[in-house]
Amino acid sequence: MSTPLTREQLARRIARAIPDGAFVNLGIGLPDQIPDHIPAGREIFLHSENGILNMGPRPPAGEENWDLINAGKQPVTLRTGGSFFDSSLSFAMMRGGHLDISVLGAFQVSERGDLANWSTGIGEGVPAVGGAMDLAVGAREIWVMMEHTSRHGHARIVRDCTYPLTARGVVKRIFSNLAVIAVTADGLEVEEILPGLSLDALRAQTEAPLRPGAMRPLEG
Amino acid sequence: MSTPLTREQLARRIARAIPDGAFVNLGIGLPDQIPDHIPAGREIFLHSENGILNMGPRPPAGEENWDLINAGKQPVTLRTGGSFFDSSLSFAMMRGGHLDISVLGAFQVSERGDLANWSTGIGEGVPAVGGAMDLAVGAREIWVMMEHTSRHGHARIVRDCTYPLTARGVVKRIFSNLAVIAVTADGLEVEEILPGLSLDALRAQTEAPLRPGAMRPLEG
Amino acid sequence: MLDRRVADFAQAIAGIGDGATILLGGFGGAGTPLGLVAAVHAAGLKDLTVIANNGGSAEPDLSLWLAAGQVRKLVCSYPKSKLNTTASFSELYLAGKIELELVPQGTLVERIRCGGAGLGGFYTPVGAGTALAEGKETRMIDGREHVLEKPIRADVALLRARQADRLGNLTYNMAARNFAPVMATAAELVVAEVEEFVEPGAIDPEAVVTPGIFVDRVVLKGAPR
Amino acid sequence: MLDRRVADFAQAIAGIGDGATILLGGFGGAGTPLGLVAAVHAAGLKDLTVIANNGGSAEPDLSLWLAAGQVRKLVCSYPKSKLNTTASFSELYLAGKIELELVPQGTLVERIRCGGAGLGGFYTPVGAGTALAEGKETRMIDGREHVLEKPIRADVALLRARQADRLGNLTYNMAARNFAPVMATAAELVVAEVEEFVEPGAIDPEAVVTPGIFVDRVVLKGAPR
Repeated sequence: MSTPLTREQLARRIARAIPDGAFVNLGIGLPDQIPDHIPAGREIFLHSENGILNMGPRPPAGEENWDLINAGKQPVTLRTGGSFFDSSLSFAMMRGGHLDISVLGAFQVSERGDLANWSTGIGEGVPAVGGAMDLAVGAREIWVMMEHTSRHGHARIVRDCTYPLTARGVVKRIFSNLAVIAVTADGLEVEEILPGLSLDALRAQTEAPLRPGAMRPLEG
Repeated sequence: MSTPLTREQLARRIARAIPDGAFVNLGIGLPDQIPDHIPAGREIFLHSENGILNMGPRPPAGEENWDLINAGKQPVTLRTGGSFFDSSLSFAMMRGGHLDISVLGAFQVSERGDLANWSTGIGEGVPAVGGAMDLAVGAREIWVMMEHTSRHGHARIVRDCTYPLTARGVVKRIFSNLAVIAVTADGLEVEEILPGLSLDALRAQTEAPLRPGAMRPLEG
Repeated sequence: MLDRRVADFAQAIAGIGDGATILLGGFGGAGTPLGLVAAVHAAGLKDLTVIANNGGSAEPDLSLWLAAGQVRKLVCSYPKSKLNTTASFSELYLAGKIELELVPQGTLVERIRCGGAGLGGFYTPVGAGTALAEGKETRMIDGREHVLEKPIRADVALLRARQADRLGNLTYNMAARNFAPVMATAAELVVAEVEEFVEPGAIDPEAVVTPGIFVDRVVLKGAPR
Repeated sequence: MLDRRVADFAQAIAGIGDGATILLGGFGGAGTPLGLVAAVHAAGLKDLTVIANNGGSAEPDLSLWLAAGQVRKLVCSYPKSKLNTTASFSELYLAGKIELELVPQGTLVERIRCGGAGLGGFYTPVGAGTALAEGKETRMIDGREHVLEKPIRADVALLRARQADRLGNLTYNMAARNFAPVMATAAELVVAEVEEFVEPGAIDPEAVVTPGIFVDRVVLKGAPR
């Protein structure tokens, strides 16, 4: 069996899935790495919810401008043809369905596409939501990028989220380090699976029922 | 008795009442003439609901720009320090209470400050409201500029508007060709009256009850 | 490479069908996309629902569609015009040949913004207690009556702008801006007729009014019909 | 002659009292008006309700007020910060010394816009079915659950901008724009700390982001404290 995808391989897999010309918002955390892997010749437009469209990579050291940061508060650049706007228009872009894809990290995804990615529940200290709920409701397609199971080996693809919900029924596709899974009206369908990993072995690490779909080999 | 104010004199009276530095929207029709009479040295900022702040006078013939028109679709100019914005922000300025004064024409005003200025009722043909209702609800002070009675001699300051309402309880002050009347919690109060015109004679042309207030002479 | 530019008006309006709901930019003549209006007229599209601030004038604007009987319903704040000449909105309306939904101007633009911003509705004090609130849900908020207004979205937005780059970033010309930036957010297909094409980056990123994400096609004002 | 410019930070914050509700601009460090924050800190204002996207960091930002016990309540989307150092929001919150109203970021800015635009509330799909909608009225609209959200207005807005003229027209600097143009519409007293004063007309009328009608005072970033 192949080893599970590294984070970099997973970022590369997702980068390949983003079509040319797409407007995309990448959540804070894991999805950060995706832009480094966009295939050559493909033009992707990155949105940042603090009011940037066509965001570019981090500038070289010493050239940071702290008025030009992304939603994770890291310095970025603006690509030619980019624009700045206020938070109101920025969130109108999301909620209004103007973004093609949003790629988010997650703690849990349910078989119906419910998403839990903002809080691990009561007792964790200070709650904070940022733009997580807005993003989850807004883009035309919500993709989740996550490790298939938690650090402690618990399933993250579940029948019902036990963590506080971010939004109900929004996730369209899950990219994990073991599989690519589509959320359909009939439940979860395995589109890609790690070469050499059996469907039963994948099911053993997944709480929600999985149906075999295309079952193509997952490549990083 | 002095003759009733001409339209020009009425415009001059209102122009004097607008404080220095005020942000003002002037309705289409009678209020159009007010800017010509702003006292020297006073700076007034005119708002036009189609997205202009600090609007200037009509340009000389031959210099009209048909992308720079006022709400009455007449060519205007932009004064130094003016700005353009979309209709959404323009109406937010109104409804949000950011304009100091709006001076509107009217068919009728009630003793409680109800305003009827957009329609003379069913059977008049095609209805049209434009920004009338937005303006009537929005500015901090709504002033009405009108002839005291209709062309047919009917009272326009009434107990209850018989024409379709524009907004309820919004008018603060009525400037007519006979008097300046404040709308107070206790009803209508005559602040200024045409020299030589008795309160009883004014009452005879007014359906709503009038209380004497300062009763200063009305001067054009 | 993303390129929103199209070469002629036929391409600019391609795919718009009979029965379409169209957001039409402009306040009076300022901001009306006359080339796009002419193209839709020439295409003979029928049964249109048009959302626009005005009801057409003596110009070859919405009046063209009205005269040709292309419009089923108008959603509008000010359908009257002193400049109406032939087969005007007034004639059609009084003859019962067109439906009218009259909306206060600020409520009209706010309803379009509401649609474009993915919201479900809003409460406004404008119109409360008037004939234009009849049949609408109302609610007292902080002692003041408010009317519940619903979002407006459309199949198409036809707009006029000043500059566009290939990404669809737009600027406008003075008071011709009016409804356009909001209408650009609220339609499935957004087409702008522009005075000038510029290179990406030529518009200051701080001065882009409509970011290209909202725009599908841009066509030069002088392009072939 | 209208002149919004004030000479120092004491004048900039004059009249703000204990118990004030303050809209504080900025997203992370971008757009936080550090001079105004320092002035409010130095003035020792107490019992403040602060509406801001973030809860302060290691910078001399909102953290200053939090450490000095000046804040009674925070309305915020992201109060946590990895950069929190001393007497952070987290400490106060976990000790029960501060009240928190957590609001999704897009809903936060929309509520402020709603207040500034004179509307009574709006329905949004964001937050529906989550803990942040608990206790809020909901409604099905087109088959989708929506939450009723209320407008936010404040006594004061403290903002950072790039350029200002004497009329209060403002431009911003890149992503430091964020909440400021909306916050400028929703407070009784709007104060902007700016990098530069310019003559009226120096800012392109098409590129004014916040028209001066919304602004009460502007102060230079480097003005005397």
